[in-house]
Amino acid sequence: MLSLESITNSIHAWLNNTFNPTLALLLEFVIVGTCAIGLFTVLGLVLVLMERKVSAYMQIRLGPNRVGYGGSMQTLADTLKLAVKEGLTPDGADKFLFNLAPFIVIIISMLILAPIPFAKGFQIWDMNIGVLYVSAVSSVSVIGILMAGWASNNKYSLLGAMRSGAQIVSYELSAGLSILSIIVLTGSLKISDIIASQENGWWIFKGHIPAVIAFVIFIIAVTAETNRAPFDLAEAESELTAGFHTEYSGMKFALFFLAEYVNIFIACSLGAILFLGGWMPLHIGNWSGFNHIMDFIPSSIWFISKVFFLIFVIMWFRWTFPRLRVDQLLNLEWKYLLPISMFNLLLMTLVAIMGWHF
Amino acid sequence: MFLSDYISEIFNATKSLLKGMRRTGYYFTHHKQIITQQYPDVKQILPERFRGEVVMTHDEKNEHACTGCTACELACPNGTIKIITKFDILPDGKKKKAIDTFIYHLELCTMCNLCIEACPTDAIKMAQNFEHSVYDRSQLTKTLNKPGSKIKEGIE
Amino acid sequence: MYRETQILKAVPSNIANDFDDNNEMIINVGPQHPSTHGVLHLVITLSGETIKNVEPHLGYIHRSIEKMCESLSYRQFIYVTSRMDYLSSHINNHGCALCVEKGLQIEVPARAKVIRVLMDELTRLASHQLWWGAMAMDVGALTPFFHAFRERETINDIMEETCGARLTMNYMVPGGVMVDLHPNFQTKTKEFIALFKSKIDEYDELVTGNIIFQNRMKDVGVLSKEDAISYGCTGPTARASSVSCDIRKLYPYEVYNQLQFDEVIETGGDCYSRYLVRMREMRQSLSIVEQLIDNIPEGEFQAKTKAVLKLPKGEFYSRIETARGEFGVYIISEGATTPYRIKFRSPGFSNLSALNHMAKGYKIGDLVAIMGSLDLVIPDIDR
Amino acid sequence: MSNEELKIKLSELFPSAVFEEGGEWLTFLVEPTNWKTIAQQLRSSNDFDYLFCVTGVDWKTHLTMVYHLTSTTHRHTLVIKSKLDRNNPEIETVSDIWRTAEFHEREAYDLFGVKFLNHPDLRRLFMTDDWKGWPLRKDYEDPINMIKL
Repeated sequence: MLSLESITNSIHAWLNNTFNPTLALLLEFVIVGTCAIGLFTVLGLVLVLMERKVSAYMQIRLGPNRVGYGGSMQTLADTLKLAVKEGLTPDGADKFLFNLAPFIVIIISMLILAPIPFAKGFQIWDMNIGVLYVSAVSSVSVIGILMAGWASNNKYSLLGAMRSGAQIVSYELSAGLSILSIIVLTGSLKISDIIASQENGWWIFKGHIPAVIAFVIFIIAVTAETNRAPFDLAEAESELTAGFHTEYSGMKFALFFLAEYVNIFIACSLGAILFLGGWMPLHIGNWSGFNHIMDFIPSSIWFISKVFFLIFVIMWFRWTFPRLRVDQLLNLEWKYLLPISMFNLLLMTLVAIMGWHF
Repeated sequence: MFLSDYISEIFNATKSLLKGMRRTGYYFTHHKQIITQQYPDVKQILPERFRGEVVMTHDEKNEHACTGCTACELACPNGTIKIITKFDILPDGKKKKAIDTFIYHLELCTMCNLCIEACPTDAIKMAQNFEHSVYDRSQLTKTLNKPGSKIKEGIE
Repeated sequence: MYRETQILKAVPSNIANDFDDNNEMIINVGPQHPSTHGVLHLVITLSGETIKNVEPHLGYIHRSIEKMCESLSYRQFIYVTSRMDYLSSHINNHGCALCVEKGLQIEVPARAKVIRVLMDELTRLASHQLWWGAMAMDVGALTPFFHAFRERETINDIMEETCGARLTMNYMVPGGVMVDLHPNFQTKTKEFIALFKSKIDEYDELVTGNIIFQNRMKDVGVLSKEDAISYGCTGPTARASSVSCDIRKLYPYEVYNQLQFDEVIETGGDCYSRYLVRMREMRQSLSIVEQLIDNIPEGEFQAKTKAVLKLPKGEFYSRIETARGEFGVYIISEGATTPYRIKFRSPGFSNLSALNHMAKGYKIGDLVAIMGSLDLVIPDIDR
Repeated sequence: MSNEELKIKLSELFPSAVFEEGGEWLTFLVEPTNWKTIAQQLRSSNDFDYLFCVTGVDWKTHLTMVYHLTSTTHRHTLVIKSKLDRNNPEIETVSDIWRTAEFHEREAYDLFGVKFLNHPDLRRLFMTDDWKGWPLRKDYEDPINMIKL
């Protein structure tokens, strides 16, 4: 893969030279928007295929293997099928909210794509409150889920949505606290600053045990926040058939589905940025020879491989563990994750003040 | 004491979860364990006792062993088999009972093997065919004796 | 106490109207629901997520097998019973054959007895394996289902080779078994024993020890010993509540009295105990198969019987231990070729009647776990 | 306890008891009107705590309810039979003594039309609520759903 930062810079320079600044900015908007939507679909397709393959191998199956080479076109075919399916709206549903809900969910997950750096300098918007922005906007998606659950006029959907509400709101806490413990070290919410601070080593290595604990808690919390098994109580197919999206069909269902996978991608990329150095290559202290070799691998590959590793871990969870019950889910958050992450934040602050980190 | 219990609880819980992940991780990396059969491409050879459908055995001279005794028809719990008999005129002028048509309703058959057990001359047997789907239900009603076939010599 | 359920009501205008005065909500679980394992329909009353009442509605797959059997001869009716509890169809057939043999006083040859017990235990293993996968799937772990099917498939292959079918075998006939064992049977079964011994430890690793699974199962759906007896529960459901009810031990049939095995009893009465009973039963069944596989006596596999069976006038009851509990066959004969009245006492029916008692006060997620631990097979309940 | 011992014991308890011979287990014939009190005594004095089979039989002239009882402590088994009028079959429920009877009695009501007095929830179990007739009776015919071969 080419190094992406030079491409963006050259496009920017070319646009500014050819058109007047307003038009150039407008064109950049269009290009970025198209790229974001394109990325969105590609991500959805790739991740669904990955999930199906990972689950298949864990379940001693082959998984999709008929459409395309090794089943690579299977998800494309499925999307086509979903696109031509009839999108039913139940009779008793609140039609406006029912049709709005999937778009809210998907718009929110698209919004969070903005501050994610896919490579060195390849970022839509490097805002100064990047991490805060991601965690703030991602918590809005619960509104879409609640809306879908209520508007469906279905008891299963309602139960699923209410569960999801309780779940996302509470797991937001420990996710936020574990993000904070890294912010304590970096002293900045800006994503480019966070990545730059990891040039001589990733925070998961530099931050001693508190960073590892924060990482584990973060992974658990985002698994819960994205409604993934073992925390998939909002959809819990053996209890609530399909939870909040029971009544959705066709493309509206596909939007929920897509949003789920993009949310996983974003959550994992946040994890990669905070703990695994984002696009930063693996650098170990002052081994200049080793560091130099690592620099040869393009930054985009570093980023994508880290993110996909984390996604794999989350998928690994899903295909191994049973689902928690709703009260156990909240117990886990309030009795275990929250106290531990608070204590951990305290410890991390101590580490930061005393300068014990590398 | 509370704190040590709390920590050991978390430790044991994590350990049990990691155990499970090791198991799925093992299968994720060991692709030789995969048991999927690519069905229409690779067909499994079914054992000779597999009960797929009732067929009547005919030899190369187009002769079968069915005397038309209707033992199978009586043994069948669902009325799957219907035998229509006729009377052949033998060369010496005597009449002999023989089958005209052996009708077999595959759509009613439960493959219970009772007709095969009942048959005194082993005229019918179970075939290993299991792909029975057709577009029209009437195709499932089969005539088992081939056209022009007749009973073997020496079977009463 | 009992309320009219709302299943037949036409399209409800708004869910808000479905809440009654106590803020309770009525929800239909099934007949098309992923965790009811078929067409069971439960009308549950919820207060929030807590279950107030569970009311099973049966009959979606009721075929009136009892009525059907009244017009079938004693040879023919056996195959119908494999359509009841299809997971332990062999044992059902065995129960019917036992009842007919009891009426006709047929002495079954020693070889047939051993073959029957072997097949019963293999069926029990297959049934428990499927249950294990389905149980794990009910609580949300999807992978164990496929792992369970891998071993079950081996048993099915063995069955297929000898009996000719994979699920509804119809291998039992009055007086023995239909055909002799396949020559490969012994080697294949020994291979299976060796395979399953290693895999059952994997089962434990993957599911039993898992902390989430244990928390989901422990102290959920508690059934006390008195209630288990009063509700007529049998099989692993009752044995988990420390009721000794294994027909194989109490009223031994065939060669069970010559075998070394334990009646598995747990004392907890909760879902986890029921889980453990079945897991331990698998090991017991494996040991029974192991004891018998090298000791199959030579001889006839079927006693000589008349072509048309006629049971003497009277009543005959036979009991047998299926994978789900006690299966009873009650034949009333008037001396004809067909039974006058036949009653199948199915284990699932009684076990299901305890569901309301067990599930009250637990969460909706627990209901799924309880149903899974009861190991319901709906055709067995509806008959 | 063997059948003979059980018979002696029950004769002491119920002097007017009628027994039927010949079966595998001791068969005790009861009047439908006495059944509830007898059931309570059986449950309390003889530890018949486990009702494993309840069914009806249509004898064309009358109906019979058959109860199979056993004890989980002494392991003795008793069969109870009760003759009912075919046109108006009524018997006391025992679902408060053995909880399992609740479902079994609903089944018997559904398929034989036996009315169990004081049953807490006597409704059709398998058939739909508006089903006509009692399917397991010998004279039952369902021209619509009959399968003809």
